[in-house]
Amino acid sequence: MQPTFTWSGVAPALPEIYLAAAICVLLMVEVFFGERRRGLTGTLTLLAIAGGAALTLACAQVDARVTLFSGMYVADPLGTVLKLFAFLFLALALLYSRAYLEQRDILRGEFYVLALSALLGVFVLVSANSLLSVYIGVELLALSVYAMVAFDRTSGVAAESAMKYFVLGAIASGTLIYGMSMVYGLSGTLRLDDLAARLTEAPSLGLVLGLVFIVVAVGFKFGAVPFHMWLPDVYHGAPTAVTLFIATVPKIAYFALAFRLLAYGLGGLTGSWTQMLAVLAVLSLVVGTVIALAQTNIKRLLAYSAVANVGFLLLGFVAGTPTGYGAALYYMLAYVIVTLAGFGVVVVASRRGFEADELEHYKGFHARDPMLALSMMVVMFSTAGVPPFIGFWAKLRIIEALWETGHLWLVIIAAAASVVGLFYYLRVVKLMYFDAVPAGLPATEKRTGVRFALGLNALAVLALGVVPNPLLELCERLLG
Amino acid sequence: MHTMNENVLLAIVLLPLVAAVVAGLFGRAIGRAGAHTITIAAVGVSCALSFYVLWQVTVAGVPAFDGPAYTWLVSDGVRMQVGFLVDRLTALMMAVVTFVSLCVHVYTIGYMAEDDGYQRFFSYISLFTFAMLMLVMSNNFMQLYFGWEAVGVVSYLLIGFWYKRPTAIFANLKAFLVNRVGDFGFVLGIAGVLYYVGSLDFSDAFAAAPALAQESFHIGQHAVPALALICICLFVGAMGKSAQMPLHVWLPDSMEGPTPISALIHAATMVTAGIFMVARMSPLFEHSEVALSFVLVIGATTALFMGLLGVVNNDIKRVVAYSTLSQLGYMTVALGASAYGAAIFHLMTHAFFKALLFLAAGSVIIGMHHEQDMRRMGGLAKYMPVTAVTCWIGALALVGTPFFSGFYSKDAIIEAVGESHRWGATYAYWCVLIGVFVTALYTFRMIFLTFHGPERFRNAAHAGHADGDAQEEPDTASDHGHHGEAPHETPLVVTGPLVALAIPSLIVGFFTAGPVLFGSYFQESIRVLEGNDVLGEIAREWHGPVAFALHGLMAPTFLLALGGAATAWLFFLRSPALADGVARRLAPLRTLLVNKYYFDWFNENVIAAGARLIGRGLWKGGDQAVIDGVVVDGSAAAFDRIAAASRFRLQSGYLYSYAFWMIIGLAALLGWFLIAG
Amino acid sequence: MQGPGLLSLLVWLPIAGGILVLALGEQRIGAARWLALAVSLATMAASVPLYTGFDTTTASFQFVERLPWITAFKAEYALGIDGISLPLILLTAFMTIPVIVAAWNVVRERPAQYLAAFLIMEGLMIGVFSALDSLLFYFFWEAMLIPMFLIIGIWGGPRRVYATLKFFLYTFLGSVCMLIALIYMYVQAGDYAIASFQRLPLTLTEQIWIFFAFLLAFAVKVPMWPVHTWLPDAHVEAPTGGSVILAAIMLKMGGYGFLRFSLPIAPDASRELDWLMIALSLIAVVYISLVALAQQDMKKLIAYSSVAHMGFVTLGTFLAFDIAAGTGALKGAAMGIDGAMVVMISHGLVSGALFLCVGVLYDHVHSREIAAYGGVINTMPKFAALFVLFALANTGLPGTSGFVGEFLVILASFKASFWYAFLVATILITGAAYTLWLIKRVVYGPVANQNVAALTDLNVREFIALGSLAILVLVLGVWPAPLLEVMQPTVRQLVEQLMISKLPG
Amino acid sequence: MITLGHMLTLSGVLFALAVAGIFINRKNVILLLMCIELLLLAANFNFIAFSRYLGDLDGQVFVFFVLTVAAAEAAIGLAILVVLFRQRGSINVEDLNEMKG
Repeated sequence: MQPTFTWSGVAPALPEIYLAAAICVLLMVEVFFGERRRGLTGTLTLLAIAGGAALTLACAQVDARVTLFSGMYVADPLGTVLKLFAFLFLALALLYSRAYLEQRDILRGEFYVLALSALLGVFVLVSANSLLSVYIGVELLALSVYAMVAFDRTSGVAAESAMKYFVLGAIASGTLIYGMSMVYGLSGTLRLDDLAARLTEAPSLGLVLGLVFIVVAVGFKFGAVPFHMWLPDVYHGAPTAVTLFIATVPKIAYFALAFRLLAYGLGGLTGSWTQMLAVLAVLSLVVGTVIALAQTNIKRLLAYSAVANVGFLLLGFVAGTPTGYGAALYYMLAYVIVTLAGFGVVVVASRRGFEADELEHYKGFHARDPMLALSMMVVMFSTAGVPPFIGFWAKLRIIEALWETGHLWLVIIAAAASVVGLFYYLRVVKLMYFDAVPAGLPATEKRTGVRFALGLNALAVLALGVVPNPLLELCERLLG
Repeated sequence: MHTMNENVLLAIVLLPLVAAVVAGLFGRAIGRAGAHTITIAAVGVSCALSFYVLWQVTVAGVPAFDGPAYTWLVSDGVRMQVGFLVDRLTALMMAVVTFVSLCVHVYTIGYMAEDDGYQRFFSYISLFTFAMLMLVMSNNFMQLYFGWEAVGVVSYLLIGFWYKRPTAIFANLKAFLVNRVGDFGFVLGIAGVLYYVGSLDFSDAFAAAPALAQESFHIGQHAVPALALICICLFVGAMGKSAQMPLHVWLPDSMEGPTPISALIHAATMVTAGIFMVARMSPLFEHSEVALSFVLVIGATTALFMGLLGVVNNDIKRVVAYSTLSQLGYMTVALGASAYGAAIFHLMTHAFFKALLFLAAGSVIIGMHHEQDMRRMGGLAKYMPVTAVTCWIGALALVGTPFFSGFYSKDAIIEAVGESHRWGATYAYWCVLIGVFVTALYTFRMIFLTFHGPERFRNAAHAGHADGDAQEEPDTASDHGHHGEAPHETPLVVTGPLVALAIPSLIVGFFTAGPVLFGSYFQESIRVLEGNDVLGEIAREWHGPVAFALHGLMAPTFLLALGGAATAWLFFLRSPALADGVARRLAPLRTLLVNKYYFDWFNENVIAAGARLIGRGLWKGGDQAVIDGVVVDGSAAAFDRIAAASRFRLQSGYLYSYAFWMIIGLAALLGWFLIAG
Repeated sequence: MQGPGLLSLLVWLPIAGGILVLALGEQRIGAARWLALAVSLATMAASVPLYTGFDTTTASFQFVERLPWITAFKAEYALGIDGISLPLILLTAFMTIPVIVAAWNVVRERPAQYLAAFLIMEGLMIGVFSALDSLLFYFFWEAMLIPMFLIIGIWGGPRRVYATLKFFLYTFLGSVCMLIALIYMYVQAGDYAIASFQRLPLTLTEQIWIFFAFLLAFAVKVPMWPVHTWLPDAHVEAPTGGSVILAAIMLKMGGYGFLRFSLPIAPDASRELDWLMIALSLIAVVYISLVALAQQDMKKLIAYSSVAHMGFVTLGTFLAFDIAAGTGALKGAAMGIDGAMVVMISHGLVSGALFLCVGVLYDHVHSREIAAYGGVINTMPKFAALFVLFALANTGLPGTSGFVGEFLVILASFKASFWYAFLVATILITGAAYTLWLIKRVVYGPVANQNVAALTDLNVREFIALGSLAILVLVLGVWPAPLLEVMQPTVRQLVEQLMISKLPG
Repeated sequence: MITLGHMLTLSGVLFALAVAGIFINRKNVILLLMCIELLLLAANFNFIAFSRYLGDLDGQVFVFFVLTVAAAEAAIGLAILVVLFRQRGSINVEDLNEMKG
């Protein structure tokens, strides 16, 4: 066939194209004005994000499913929504972390450039319709994130965690493409829709083994046990601003990865990969919950809580039904919204030369900064899955999906895990509200803009908990 | 008029309540005078009305009243109401209760004159009158239980009236708890009635009684006659209220309360609630031989053995209290012998002369500046003649001297028991006979020690007061600080009621014995089956009070009484040394009696202490050690330990171990699916 | 689809008020106090029409409101009341007032937040009692834990952290089990309406599982032996208001849950397992009463007495089957449930009042040890009178509300078995023992120490708080008819419902 | 005659070697980077083999991408390595355990 370039042939991919362009522009800006005008890049980035969001809306796919670039790229409602959320979350993350970066003299344009390229990776993944584009997306995202983790060149732990992340991540992407190669070899196509079409009859063993490699890679990206080892160290070691980013935006990409690759592309193998994910999910729930009990560093605590939450999220996929995927999507969005607020508080509470990352630092937090403490409490109760917060509905959704598919034991384990988990979330609240303030803690960030955004974020956690319908409806529509 | 006016009945009940509320809540506002005026007025009116009602049912021949006042609640088709059943039995009780209560009210003016809880006290006794009236006038079990508990709680408040006295607040707790043991049985009985009859109204229950006698009730495997179970349960309640062994322990201690209370509650009214209740329930009890035998034996035992205790006690009020116990035993025996009439009759006469004795004792106590120990009295007759004379009358009535009221009632009981052929009747008969001797013994011991013989109050009058009354009752102590002085006769408000009570104690028996005992006074209100009508038997030899009394002079009972009196005279007046000698010879018996058969010891050291011990064990062992220690905190600790232990094993920090785990995971999954195929 | 009405007002007015109080903050505490009082009074006033407008002839739900809430899984914002929930709502609306009055100037630390917490909780609790959609019910049920968690944790005593964590984890564990059951039934029924759960046919195995799931949730709340140990700690450490609400209302939610969920949804399982429930209830009555006897701490003692009295509730609730089996008719089966309901209301008033009394003492002497008192009556006659009254009510004295329910339950239990009646009636003795022994040691006797000597009698504020309760206790004891009249149709219908097996075939 | 089977076995062996290398080597981080390259090569080998076997170019295209990415990866890896060496003065794997638990 004769490839012909037409405008309509690329229009749906405008967001990505725009983003790539924006990255280049920002690089130039940084090179020419960066030294003189600190923060200029940051502002521009936020503008760029706003523009991008608008553009994405403009060329949004309402209900059509369009593939371009000879089937490498797909644009559909799910993609649009995920991209919009990605924009939103990134904007918030950058907003929260600005002061933090400033105080550590790492408020450099490269940071934003890296963040945006990571975002581009997210977008590619979200719209991937071929093993190749999946791989490209994964790597684009991963490489940018490695760099971000090591961004603070004065920090040893950051470098260490970056190295760990890098090596393990490389292994993961190795397994990923190894698995892809087998799938490709045994199915004869890289296109996900073709895969979905071809893998209908009982899968061959080789295919399943290839699947194992892919699932391992997916598990690693999510941070599912036993592929989670990087997660606590990276969350802990990376500058909190970066942790904030890692803990939120990429989750969208990972969801897309799991959905596009497993649920859609390899949908024919659902029977197999649900079993694998079930094991990973249970392990994640148990290990994440139990180990978190012993943590003394809030970043690590939230890291292990992330592991436990990943377990929950994966359970949504384990259900293997549209409801399950919808639940997983909702869970992912809810988790990211909550986590943004959580790490947001940690970031805002940190000052020059002081990382507010030990649990000790949160003793009597309520007395020091009621508003932040309140936000943190909301975060804790929400993650614990207590109504009236959004986290409750997320868990409810997952358990519904599991009940519908009759996974009694998974339901029980999930419930047990959330009960045990409650304990360490309550512990944080206890520190903030029931304990006395230790001396010598610096005041928290006072910039109204950030605090306002943070407050809105926390409020959203509550509001979406009291009126959960819109978001739930949305997820239903997209995947239900 | 041909019907009873419900409003009159309501007034009788409610007036004391209103008075109590006013005196209680606004005591400070209306002042002492206000308090006693309003309460006495209220009780006086309801007393007058009670006599009016009595006149109605007896003379005017107005039919008995049985109707609801208002519906308390309706649950599951069972309608529980507050209502009145006023027949001759009730009317008699109402009269007795209100009259005695009135006397006590008046008497209190003098007795509590210096007490700063004056208004509170009047409020309590009016409240008590209300509760008692609710009890006797009720026409259903719910209200009966209400009155039952209400008198209990008021007695709780009254015994603990001097709340600063450790002994008093111990006594009132004890009284309430022991009564609760009785109520425990009582409520089970009521539940049984509801279960079998389906209604709590007396009328329904009585109607169902004959049928009920055939029913049997399965507790576990073995069947129990339902009626017997119900009646015994109800009687357990009576044992509590009427202080029958072994639930008698609260009554002697309750003497910690002010004397009017001892008179009002523990002689005339509250303790007779049980007697009244059984008489009221006669239609039920009559159908259960088992229950009646039970009643008979318990009563007889109490009658004799409680009397014995009176012989060794030195506190004048406690002696009277023990005599009350023993007399209650007599009444119970009568009930057990189906001589309900005799029981009620004795109840009435006893109410008068026992209230008299208590008030006399109280009068003595006032005269002796709140001294209660008889060993520090003696020869008081010439200092307080009125008290002495009235007390003598009471005593003679108590021991059953012919022509005195007590004689008719008591003799009737003894003969009735003699006539009865019920199981246990023989035992009961001997008990009551010996009881007569014992009664005379302790009664005259009290009389002689108090009013006659050497005056022992001059020396060491203070010794008795070292027991700290001073700080327990600042008011009275401050006023009676002057000890060692000659005791004085008490004022009119005190002696007045004595006289007022002495007269009925003297004559009431003579005039009412005929109708109440052997006549058809009670008509339908008391039901006796053909075979059981012992009083009917005696009635054949009944030729009027005089003949009965003359015949009584010959009877063995009177001789026994004389014997008792003589012994008392010999030991306690003639030659006290002899008494000590006998006491020494019968040392073991004496210790047994002094320790009141070790009932209190048992209750305090076995039951109460045991319960506390078990409770502590369950608390420390069950709740704290097992449930909390092992399960709750235990599981939490376990999780922490697991977390702390596995933390560094899993996450060693070494890159290669991380990689290793990943590979293990990969290999495991691969292996799994290779094997699974 | 009826729009929002009175019930929504009752739920959201206190919550909004609470948020306002929070907004006023500690700086304008004076205004905050009055606002809080006004809101609680307004809520009480708003709850009166519920009673006056209540139709006692029908068992169906009244004042119903339905709004779509979550279309994704057909959960509705549905409120409504029947004879079971109405009294509890009135109780809730009333009890918040004394709490706020009692806290007036006693709570020094962050008073505005304290008051706000109680107002918000009031709204949530009313929500629990009026929710017709099980998900909405669960929503309120759980949300309520958060303010209580904070109340105990922030304003509590020395071991408050342990107590409040224990409280939260205990209840959360139970609740999660309930949630799982709810979701399971949703999957069967297709929506979350309680009514459709009650209609849902379930096999015996399913019912038994569901029953146990509910049992955990409700038994913890009630609390039943052996999951009661959170209560003494929570009560002891909680501030006065916390103890009051905890005892007066939160415990009732367990009993309410049994009546609203366990019995009608799993009638056959209830029939199968009523022996277990009865056994646990009797243990609660006997065992816990003995434990209460051994307490040295006033609040602990009252807490244990609460557990014992709630034993009456669970017993009365589950008597129906035995009675029906014994008498072969529904006759008398309802009496137990009537009794249970009355015990709940009465215990709400009495235990609340007792905790207020202890609070009054604690505010002056700052000790809950019984040994630290003695002869209080000498310095606080008014207080002593009320305290004794409530204590007697706690011992089930006729004429007080405490008597009505216990009497009914005992009568009903005799119909089931003599031994049930025998065991449960022991509380007449033990209950009197621990309560009046407490009175003897605290109220009566000579003045024990200078702390007691320094006590001053109730001020107007406290007197109003306690006096109003005293009046209610007496009125309810002398004339309980209206209360039972309200419950009658609902209870009857419930009992009939119980006797219809859900099992297929 | 070399069949697909041989190819796959070889790539499998390569993969195994790479993995083993990663967790057996406890000395030098650089070695890790090399192992990673090996890992990617194993995958590439597969792709090529399959693409030839299937007679379909996509696989080989994929390989080009992988190679490119590998290059970028190496770059980043070395950059991190440099930072790490600046901070710790060592690139010994054993020293990378400040964060654990």
